[in-house]
Amino acid sequence: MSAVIDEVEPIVLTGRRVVEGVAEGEALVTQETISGWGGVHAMTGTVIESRHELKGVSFAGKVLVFPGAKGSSGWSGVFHTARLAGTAPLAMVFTTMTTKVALGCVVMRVPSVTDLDGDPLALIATGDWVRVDGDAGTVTIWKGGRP
Amino acid sequence: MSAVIDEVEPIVLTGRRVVEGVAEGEALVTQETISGWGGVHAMTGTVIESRHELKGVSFAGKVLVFPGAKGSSGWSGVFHTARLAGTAPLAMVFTTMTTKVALGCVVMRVPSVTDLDGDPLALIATGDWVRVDGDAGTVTIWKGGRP
Amino acid sequence: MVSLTTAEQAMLDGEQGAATAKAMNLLIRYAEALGAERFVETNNVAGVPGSSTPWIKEYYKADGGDYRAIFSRFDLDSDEVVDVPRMNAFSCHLQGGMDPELWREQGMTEAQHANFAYDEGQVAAHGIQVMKTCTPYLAGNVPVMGEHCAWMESSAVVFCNSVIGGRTNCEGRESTSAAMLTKRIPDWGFHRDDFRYGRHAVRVEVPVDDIFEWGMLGYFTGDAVQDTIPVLDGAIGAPSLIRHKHFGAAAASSGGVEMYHMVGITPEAPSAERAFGGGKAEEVFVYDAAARARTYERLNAVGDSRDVDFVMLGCPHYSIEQIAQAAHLIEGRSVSASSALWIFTSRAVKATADASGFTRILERAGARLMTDTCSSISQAVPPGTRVAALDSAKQVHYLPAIMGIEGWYGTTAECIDAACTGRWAGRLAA
Amino acid sequence: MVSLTTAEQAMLDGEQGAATAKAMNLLIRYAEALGAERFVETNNVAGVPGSSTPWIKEYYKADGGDYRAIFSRFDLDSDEVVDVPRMNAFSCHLQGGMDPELWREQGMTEAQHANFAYDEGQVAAHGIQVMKTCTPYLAGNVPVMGEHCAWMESSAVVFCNSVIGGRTNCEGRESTSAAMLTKRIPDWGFHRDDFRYGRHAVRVEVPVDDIFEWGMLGYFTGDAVQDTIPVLDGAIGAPSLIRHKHFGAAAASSGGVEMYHMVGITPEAPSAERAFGGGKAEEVFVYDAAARARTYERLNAVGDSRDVDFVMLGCPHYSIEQIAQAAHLIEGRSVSASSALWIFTSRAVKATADASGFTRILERAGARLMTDTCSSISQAVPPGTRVAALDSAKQVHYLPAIMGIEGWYGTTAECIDAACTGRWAGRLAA
Ligand code: F3S
Ligand code: F3S
Repeated sequence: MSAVIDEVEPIVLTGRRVVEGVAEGEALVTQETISGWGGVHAMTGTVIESRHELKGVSFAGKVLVFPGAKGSSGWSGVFHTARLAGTAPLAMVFTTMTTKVALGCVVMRVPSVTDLDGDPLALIATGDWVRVDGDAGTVTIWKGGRP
Repeated sequence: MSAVIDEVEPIVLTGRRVVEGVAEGEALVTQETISGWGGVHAMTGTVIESRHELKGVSFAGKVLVFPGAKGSSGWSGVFHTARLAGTAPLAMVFTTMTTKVALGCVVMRVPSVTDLDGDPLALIATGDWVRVDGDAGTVTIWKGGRP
Repeated sequence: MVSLTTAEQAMLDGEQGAATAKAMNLLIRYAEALGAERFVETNNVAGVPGSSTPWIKEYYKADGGDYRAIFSRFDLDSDEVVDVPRMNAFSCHLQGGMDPELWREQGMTEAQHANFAYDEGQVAAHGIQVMKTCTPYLAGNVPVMGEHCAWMESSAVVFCNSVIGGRTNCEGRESTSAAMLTKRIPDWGFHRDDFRYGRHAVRVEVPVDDIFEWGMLGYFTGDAVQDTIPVLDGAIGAPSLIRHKHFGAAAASSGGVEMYHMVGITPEAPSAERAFGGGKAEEVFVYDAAARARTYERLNAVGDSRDVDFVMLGCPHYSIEQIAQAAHLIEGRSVSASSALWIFTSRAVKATADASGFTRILERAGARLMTDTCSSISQAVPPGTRVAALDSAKQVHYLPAIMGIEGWYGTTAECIDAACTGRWAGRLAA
Repeated sequence: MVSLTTAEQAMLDGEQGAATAKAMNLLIRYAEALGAERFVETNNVAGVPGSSTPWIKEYYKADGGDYRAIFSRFDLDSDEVVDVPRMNAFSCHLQGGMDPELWREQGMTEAQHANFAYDEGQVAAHGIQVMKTCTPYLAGNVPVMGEHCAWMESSAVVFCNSVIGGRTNCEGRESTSAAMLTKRIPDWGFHRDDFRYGRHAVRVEVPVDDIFEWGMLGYFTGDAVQDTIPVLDGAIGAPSLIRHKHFGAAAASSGGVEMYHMVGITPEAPSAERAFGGGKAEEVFVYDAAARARTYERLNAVGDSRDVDFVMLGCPHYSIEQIAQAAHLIEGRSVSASSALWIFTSRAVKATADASGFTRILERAGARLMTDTCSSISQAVPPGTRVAALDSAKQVHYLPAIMGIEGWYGTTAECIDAACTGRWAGRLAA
């Protein structure tokens, strides 16, 4: 019985709005920061950095959960282009604020939150179902997939 | 009697060698620093700076007694050119060391001293006879002219 | 909530026209994303305003596909197309996509060149300085200590913060384009004193004395501290611009270093204590002979064949001093038939190289002095390139990965030897 | 007695050839004149190596009258002529005597131009960077904090010491030429910490906010402190390169300021206490509204007729930002038939001005963008010039005196208005 309830009761994390709006979908989680220019192929939304744990994986249509941005100042430009190409994530959840990731979220125009009261990188696994509420600054997690 | 002795007994100041050699001649004294580029006409050795107390006066063949150099970094070049033009002073006595005046004395190749144990600007008047001994670092002053 | 001054509110309300209003709107969204509480004024902005690939122009075809459309829709992230006036801030364009003359040699098509020439004409027409370099500080844009800037280009950002004591975050294309109109950027991060203190220490125990060694130390440092601020101390030799340039670019690429302190060397680090802002190093990393050897190995991990068919120098863009040195090293020799030597710089520095005879010496030896771009940015290497030799840790970090080739890291002299012999003979001197 | 390292002794003994031995000999004489105890190493030298007037070439006719003769006999102050090799230090040539293209317009003869072109070819052939500017820091030679330099040009020296935290005395032609070969300069003056502390204080009580105001403050400061080091504090607005450039040039010309501190602004003045090295101000000068008005009067003391027939901008050489501003101010207008507008910059900055379309805008308006020199250095003004308008306190200090003309000091906008109307309408805004 209790196991069933655990699966149904979602985890709710509260943090700070980065970009407004609400979206939900399947999580794609990485413990590694992501490079924009030279790290992502915007046309497909695929991570291309050699040795990255997401190498070859596309974030298109996913809720991207990651520590934050690294690399060139072309970060926002690459993710902006991904939006135009239709390969942007549905929403973004991250832990370390930088100018790169802030501007990238803004021009991608997807619901984004940070500064959560629990570690999203530990609490969310790839495949979990996640709702990101940028207006409220919350993340709701259904472990194991769509509830 | 004593007046005669005073006139005969020269004043000797001791300081530091800037450039070696010994020369003597009539003093030309100014309380004002001298500009090289824009302040001196090298071909005649004449001070040309407007409002300078030596304006229109040439230092050629004189013992120049002055506080030091000011103005453009072309100082040494101008005094060096004066040497070529035959309009350099016979010797230099000054009170404030700067790179401009040091280099100027070196390339003018005239006996020069500074750091004297008495103020040459107070003790020497234009027309006094002065021997500058760069080797010993001394200045010998005969008030009122050639002894 | 970011608070606005009267002037900022007026810009948002359209008093300076629609484009500036859109720019202010974007910057407010950006400031709120960051959690900034206000803006700082800036009059020094470096970005890539309105320059775009044919793909982006095509995407905005319905909006006209021209500079106006791209600047409105992409740079300002506006839903409508607005007239784009002359920029208000002192604004310059960083590196671009091809050499304005040698683009054919770089493998560009007529269509690509036409796109490039159109954008450049528009950049100029909007009052933006066409510097076309990742080293604006070598081309006439030198910030001063304490000056608030809004710069893109990680190697330029780290130079501005660390070496000059200027203040900039690593901005993006949209924020710099918006700042060119508004002269505003969020007051966050490196604009604020308490963000600029060191967090980790790096103790340098082997002498670090030329761009090759400074580059390795930078690569080690970025790897160690990631994107935090390191405070370096120890056996660091006399600083110079080109040493800092290679160090910072390397640290920004192996980690994400946007500012560093070197005790007694950089302007905000007269002492370790001041560099740490009174705090303590969270962690201490040691750069000793073993760390140096490991860094060298890592930088040369993608080198295998010693038959070098391409040598690229000028990452970050070469200074006139480095061009002089390269000319000196190659004078009387020539580039091997099996290799090529491309050197990148800015147009401003090239003007001095031309006047100083260095361009001619390089060309006589079979090398090319190119401007505006680099092999990584333009993905341009001579046809058939398989193995490159590089004197930049940043370039060896990026180029082989981007182009799928091998790469060697070495001294400038080793690279020029490789260009002249076609063989890599670099090694780590003890 | 100056002590020599083994390497320095070897240079003196001729191990690097006769020219380097002569250079070392001259530097030793210079060091002893100064009372220096040792040399510092430098790899950043800016001078005017070997460039000379026809008179000097004629003087050394018996020695060949060529570059070799002048460099040996004049630059190295050698009694014999020696072979002059490529320079060893990173060396650049500062401003020269004429524009390489517009020299006819500057009133130069064919013979003068031939002399100029010969010297420039020799400078390049000796591995010296042909920068031809009083602002090397805007043309790709940017020292870093703590770097030992050997620079001529008072406005560049004060910039290097104060704004960058580099270390240079105001060197002369002979010492810089010798340093280019030896990479040595006496360890005296600004190379040493205790020489760099402030001596007098300047309290700024009126807001100082653009190059016009910074220029006036500089002129006041030099007049007040003469050649000592001032520490400024108070209502000084946000710093930028061009503000510092105009301040320093003005202070160097009215006094002989070779270094200044601005509290919280320049790199060696994080606090007044540190700027004074723990000491106290010998004297405190106050820059208030009355001092500002007096300074304005002094700068305009040689202006009488309001019919302006010449406007000269670019002292120190204009930055690309200033050229952009001038182009913006004049676009759509044109220079009056009774006036002329010459703007001076470096070749490097002009390359960016060309690419950015500013040169074309200026030329269309009837202005000329010139390089290498300025009216004071080359004593070149348009024929018949009687009254000049200038936005540089340094230039208004020198040009009217040198050319025997009247001069007005004002803002850049007032100067450009004067060029377009032929009338001076400048005034001191409250
Ligand atoms: S733009 Fe510049 S910093 Fe290197 S990667 Fe290219 S040369
Ligand atoms: S050389 Fe330069 S500093 Fe002024 S006097 Fe001439 S423009």
